[in-house]
Amino acid sequence: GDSTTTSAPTSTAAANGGLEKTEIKVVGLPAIDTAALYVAIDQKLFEKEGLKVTPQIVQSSPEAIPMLLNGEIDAMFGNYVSMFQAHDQGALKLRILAEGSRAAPDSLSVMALPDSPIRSAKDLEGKTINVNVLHNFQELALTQVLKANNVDPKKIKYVQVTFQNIMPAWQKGQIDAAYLGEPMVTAATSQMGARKILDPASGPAAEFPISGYVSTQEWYEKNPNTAAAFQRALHAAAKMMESNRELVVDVLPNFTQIEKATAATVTFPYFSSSDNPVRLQRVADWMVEAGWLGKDIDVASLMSPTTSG
Amino acid sequence: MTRLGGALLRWPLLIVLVILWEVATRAAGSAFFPPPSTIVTRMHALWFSGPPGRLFLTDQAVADILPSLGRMAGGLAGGATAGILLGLALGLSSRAYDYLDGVLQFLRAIPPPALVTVFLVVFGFGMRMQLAFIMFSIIWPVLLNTADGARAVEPLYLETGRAFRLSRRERVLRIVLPAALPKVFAGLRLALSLSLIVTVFAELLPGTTNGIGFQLTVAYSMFNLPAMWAGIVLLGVLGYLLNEVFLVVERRVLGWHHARETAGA
Amino acid sequence: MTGALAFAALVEIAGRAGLAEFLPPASEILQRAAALLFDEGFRAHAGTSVLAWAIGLAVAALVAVPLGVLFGSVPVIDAATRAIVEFLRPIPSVALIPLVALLIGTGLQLRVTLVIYAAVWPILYNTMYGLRGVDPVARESLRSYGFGRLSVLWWVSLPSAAPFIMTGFRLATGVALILTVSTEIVAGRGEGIGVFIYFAGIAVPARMDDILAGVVWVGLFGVVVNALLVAAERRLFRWHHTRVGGGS
Amino acid sequence: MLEIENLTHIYGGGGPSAHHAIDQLNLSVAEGELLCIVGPSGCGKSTLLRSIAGLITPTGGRIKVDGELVRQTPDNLAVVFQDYSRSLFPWMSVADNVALPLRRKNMDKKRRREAAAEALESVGLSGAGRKYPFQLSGGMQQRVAIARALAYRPTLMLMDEPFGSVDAQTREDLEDLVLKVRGHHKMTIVLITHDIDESVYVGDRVVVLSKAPAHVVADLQVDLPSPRDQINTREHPDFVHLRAEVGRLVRGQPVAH
Amino acid sequence: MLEIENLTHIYGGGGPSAHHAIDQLNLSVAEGELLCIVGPSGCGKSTLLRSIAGLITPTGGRIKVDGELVRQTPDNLAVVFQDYSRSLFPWMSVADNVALPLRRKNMDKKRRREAAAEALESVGLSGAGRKYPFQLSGGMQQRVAIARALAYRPTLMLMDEPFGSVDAQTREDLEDLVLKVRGHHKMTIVLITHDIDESVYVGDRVVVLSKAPAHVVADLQVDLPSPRDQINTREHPDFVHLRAEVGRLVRGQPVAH
Ligand SMILES: Nc1ncnc2c1ncn2[C@@H]1O[C@H](COP(=O)(O)OP(=O)(O)OP(=O)(O)O)[C@@H](O)[C@H]1O
Ligand SMILES: Nc1ncnc2c1ncn2[C@@H]1O[C@H](COP(=O)(O)OP(=O)(O)OP(=O)(O)O)[C@@H](O)[C@H]1O
Ligand SMILES: [Mg+2]
Ligand SMILES: [Mg+2]
Repeated sequence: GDSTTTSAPTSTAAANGGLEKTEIKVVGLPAIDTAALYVAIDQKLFEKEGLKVTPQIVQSSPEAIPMLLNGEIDAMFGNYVSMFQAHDQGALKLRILAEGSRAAPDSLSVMALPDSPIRSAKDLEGKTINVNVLHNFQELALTQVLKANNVDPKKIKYVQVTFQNIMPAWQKGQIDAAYLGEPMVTAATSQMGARKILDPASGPAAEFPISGYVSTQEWYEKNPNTAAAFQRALHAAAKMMESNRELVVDVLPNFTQIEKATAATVTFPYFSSSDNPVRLQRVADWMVEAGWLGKDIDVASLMSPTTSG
Repeated sequence: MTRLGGALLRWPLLIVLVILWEVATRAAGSAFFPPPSTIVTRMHALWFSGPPGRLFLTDQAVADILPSLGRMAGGLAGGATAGILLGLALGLSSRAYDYLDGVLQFLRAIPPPALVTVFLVVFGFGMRMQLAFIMFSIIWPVLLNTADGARAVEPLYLETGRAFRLSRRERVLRIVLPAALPKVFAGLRLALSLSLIVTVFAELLPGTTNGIGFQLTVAYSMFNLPAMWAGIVLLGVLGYLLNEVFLVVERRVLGWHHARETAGA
Repeated sequence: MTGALAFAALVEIAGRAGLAEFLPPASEILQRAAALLFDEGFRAHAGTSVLAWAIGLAVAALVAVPLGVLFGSVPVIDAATRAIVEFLRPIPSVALIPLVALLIGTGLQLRVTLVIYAAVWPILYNTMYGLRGVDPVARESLRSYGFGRLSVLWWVSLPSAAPFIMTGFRLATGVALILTVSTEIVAGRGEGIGVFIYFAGIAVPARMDDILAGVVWVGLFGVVVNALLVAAERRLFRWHHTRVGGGS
Repeated sequence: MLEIENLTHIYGGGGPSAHHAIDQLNLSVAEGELLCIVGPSGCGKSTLLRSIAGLITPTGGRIKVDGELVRQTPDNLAVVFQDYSRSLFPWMSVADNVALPLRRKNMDKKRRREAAAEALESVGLSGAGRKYPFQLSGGMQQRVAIARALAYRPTLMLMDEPFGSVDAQTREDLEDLVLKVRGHHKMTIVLITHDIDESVYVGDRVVVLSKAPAHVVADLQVDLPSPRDQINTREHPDFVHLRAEVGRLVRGQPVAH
Repeated sequence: MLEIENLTHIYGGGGPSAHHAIDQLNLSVAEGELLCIVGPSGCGKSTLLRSIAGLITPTGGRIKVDGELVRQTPDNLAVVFQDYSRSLFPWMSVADNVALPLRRKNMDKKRRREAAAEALESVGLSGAGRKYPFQLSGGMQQRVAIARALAYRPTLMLMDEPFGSVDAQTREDLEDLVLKVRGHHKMTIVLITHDIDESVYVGDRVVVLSKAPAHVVADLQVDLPSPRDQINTREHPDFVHLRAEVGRLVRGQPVAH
């Protein structure tokens, strides 16, 4: 889109004058989706913008909201569904600083064990499927895909299963099919011979936006230039990552439990190198459709124009 | 103190605090701290706006509250029984103490959330896992206090029992247990509120689909803060009510203890 | 000791029998636990947890004993506050995490606050019930010498209730430990055994050996603390233990 | 020194299990006097003592000590409880038990310890100070309780069957000890006993109570020569006469239920 | 019935705080005999009783009851403890306290209750069955403990100063009660008392113990006419003689420390 210069001299000048805040704390998640933040640090992209970013990892994004509110941190990485809900409920006035990740084909997967009778999407009706958190993006996307496949989404039973318990629960037959993300998709395929039944990031939910970097409206208004610089660095990182998998593979062990060897084989999500209100609006609209939001959200009004090249 | 006097004392402080809370939360206007009036309205809408024939309980109330109470009751009964039995064994038999104490002290320190996978593998989803989880958590105050009580029985009580050659079973049942009962009740009272807490924890376990704890987490994960607060307040109210019932039972069972204590004074 | 060995053997068999293909046998867990001892990162985690535990526990004891005395000896206060206390008690700390985090931040203070909140109760209630069990004749005999309420409390009620208060404290040490680690598992930042356990859990495949090795250390810590406290009790309350004797 | 007017006490407050223990009891004790109280078992003697000590609030009547209404425990009072073994603190050594009340007396630690040792010696327990109460025999525990009261040097001493658990010889020694201490330190003493000989031997006056609810049946002046002497006094014709009289009076009050 | 050979007991096992309570004590009691034990306070009487009851394991010597070595409590034995108030269970009504040991006796509930009521009546407490021990006076509690032992109908009854807390009249009644029960039910009784008159009045034999460590100083046969009678027996010249003798022997044993 609308580009400004990203050359080093200008940024340095911004650091001297334009930035309201040069040291910021950002919370990420121990998941591949946060990789851009670490690549940006690794590649000194923040530095180029005159920013010093201290990353911090939390277990799940809702936990970081109190931190955002009481000023412990400046920005956080969170999934849109949670963030929109928080915004809708008035828990925070959301400001999206930069898009983060979108579902890539095969980065999410509904899978069945080799000897399971489940063979097609239709077989999922009446079955129990795990999700990490109920009423979140996993359900949202799958609902759309199921509908497109002529499966009644209401006939799926979702149970919330924490990460480490998915495999045991699955193998002990507590869930019929597993809704997995990377790196578990790769692991389940190679180690357990699990079969993919459905890609939740396909059809209507293709390239489904999962999470982004957010802060509060208040913070944004106080620090517009810092926010812009932050966005630029992240977009720049995403750009680099598009063409260079190794960058991601290198940083993963820093904040996830994924080892280098595994990292090399997993499917990454898409990292957004620009912000696009249109695709994000889709998430909000689906949420309204699911009854998860009290009122419509105009996503564009929460976002800034992409300032990166 | 008369019942009436007690009631007169009990409510003013609470009412004042609630009013203060209302004022403070209104002033602060934080979504995380909705005013009590909002919470109560939400509680009413969620649970207590049902038909009169059903004691005003809504379907949601039946879905949330009853399963939780059931789990709690089951876990409490099991945990308390196990706690009393093990506590007696530990307090009375040095052999049992030698064999069990180390293991029990070890288990006592273990945070149940770290063992969810183990519980899952051993018990599977659902009621069995939840009950095991609750029992495992609430057994300790009952166990330790019972053991303490059993160990500290007035020696002359025991000697009297032995002198009259009461069987071991009778000595335990008629002397040790009643003598330890005041302490057992302290443990039970702790276990009671703990069982509510742990029930909520248990309802976060994989595979749960109903209960107050489930409602509470879903509410929070969707940032429905008034609903979350409604859950918190509901727990508080339940805890208070259960405790009142508990005290009635305690006054009956430990009548001799209280009467002796206040005699003459 | 025998019991511990038997227990370990049981876990070993369970693990080996593949009762649980996700549970490693005891020998592996113990090996891993031993290895962790030399792992600097783990030691840092452990240090943070112990710190939160110790602070929380200490504050809880300092708050709970006087409160227990107050509730136990002034029925009016007990009656006036009971509704509030009993209302607060069953509120699970998980539900409080976001609220406390918002109010006071998420660092050590969050864990400490939640530990205090949970560890106060056993000490408080054992103090209350312990005071109630004091022999009235003993209290009267000091009263008859003109000692006031506070002196009677200090010289008779507290010493007499002390062993039971100590049991409450021992309970609290366990509760505090559980709360420290659990809070870390749910919402820990940076360091702590719970954080260690959490991250072991999200590895693919989950590092059950790490989780259980962490658990072993938590459990052992609990055993050691309990043993120390029991030893202290035996010394402090020698009168109690020699008189009532008992199995232990 | 001590005045009791229309004292009434009902246990269990009017309920179905109410027990009328004391009924309209009147009594007064002069300063320095040693009053013995005898009466059937369960008649209300201990209740009377507890009321004087301010440990229970009688349901009727009033008690004055030194002209002041007893609302709480009067100053400078010591009680030897009937249930002596429970009145000792098991967590303290015997010496500490005896020394503890002296904390009220502005004594430093050393003097407290000396006073305790002295009192223990006077009751024949000089070696027992470092033991714990449970390591003593019943009679020894009773003597510790007596020593505690004596060490305190009260102006009013209430003793509830204080010599019931000691042998005859010790009992006589303790009787004489109480008489001696009373003379030295101007104590007023109220002593409950079941031993009629004892009541006449140590008492300046003997009050006989009725069966429950207790009231005063007889109030006998004992005019035996002082100092009393275990052999001569007991052979004194007045002694023989009085003890027979008290015996008759007590026996006239069959036991309470 | 009861044979004690070289009984020795040392408390506190050889440590610095060890206490030598009984030393080489020999004693035997025939079936149906009523043996009284007197001795200075703290000499070791209660220790002796506890050993017979199998409640403590003496450090030396042996005790046989009915020809069998005492390892644990012998069958059909009842004890009235010196510390009666602590030997009653506060959570049980008085009647339940008395009835509890009868569970060993294959009695149904009704008969247990009757036996308890009867025993309570015999000690003058017919109305007190439904009360709790703490609602009774000291002397009443002591009588409950006696009633409990009596209701049990033991073949060997051990009584540790059982009448110390009751008034003179009640004491005499209880003495006679014990004598009567003994006659009816062929009990062997060992009774510790500090009342020398009592020991001679109720005893078939009186054993005088030395000060600690206790051993037998004298073993006196009491040959007074049966049935005993509170007035005539006490006036009997042998009674007067014996009590003087026992008194002298006890006084010859100054108090233990
Ligand atoms: N706490 C109480 N509640 C109810 N009744 C009581 C209580 N304490 C004592 N009594 C009753 O009051 C009466 C008098 O008791 P008290 O202890 O004063 O008797 P006493 O004269 O000291 O008898 P004794 O010589 O046996 O010690 C008794 O009948 C007893 O049952
Ligand atoms: N548990 C104990 N530990 C140490 N010493 C003890 C213990 N019990 C009793 N003694 C000591 O043993 C001696 C004998 O005690 P015992 O109770 O047998 O005396 P007694 O003859 O019954 O005295 P009394 O007539 O005063 O009841 C006493 O000196 C006492 O101090
Ligand atoms: Mg009395
Ligand atoms: Mg004795």
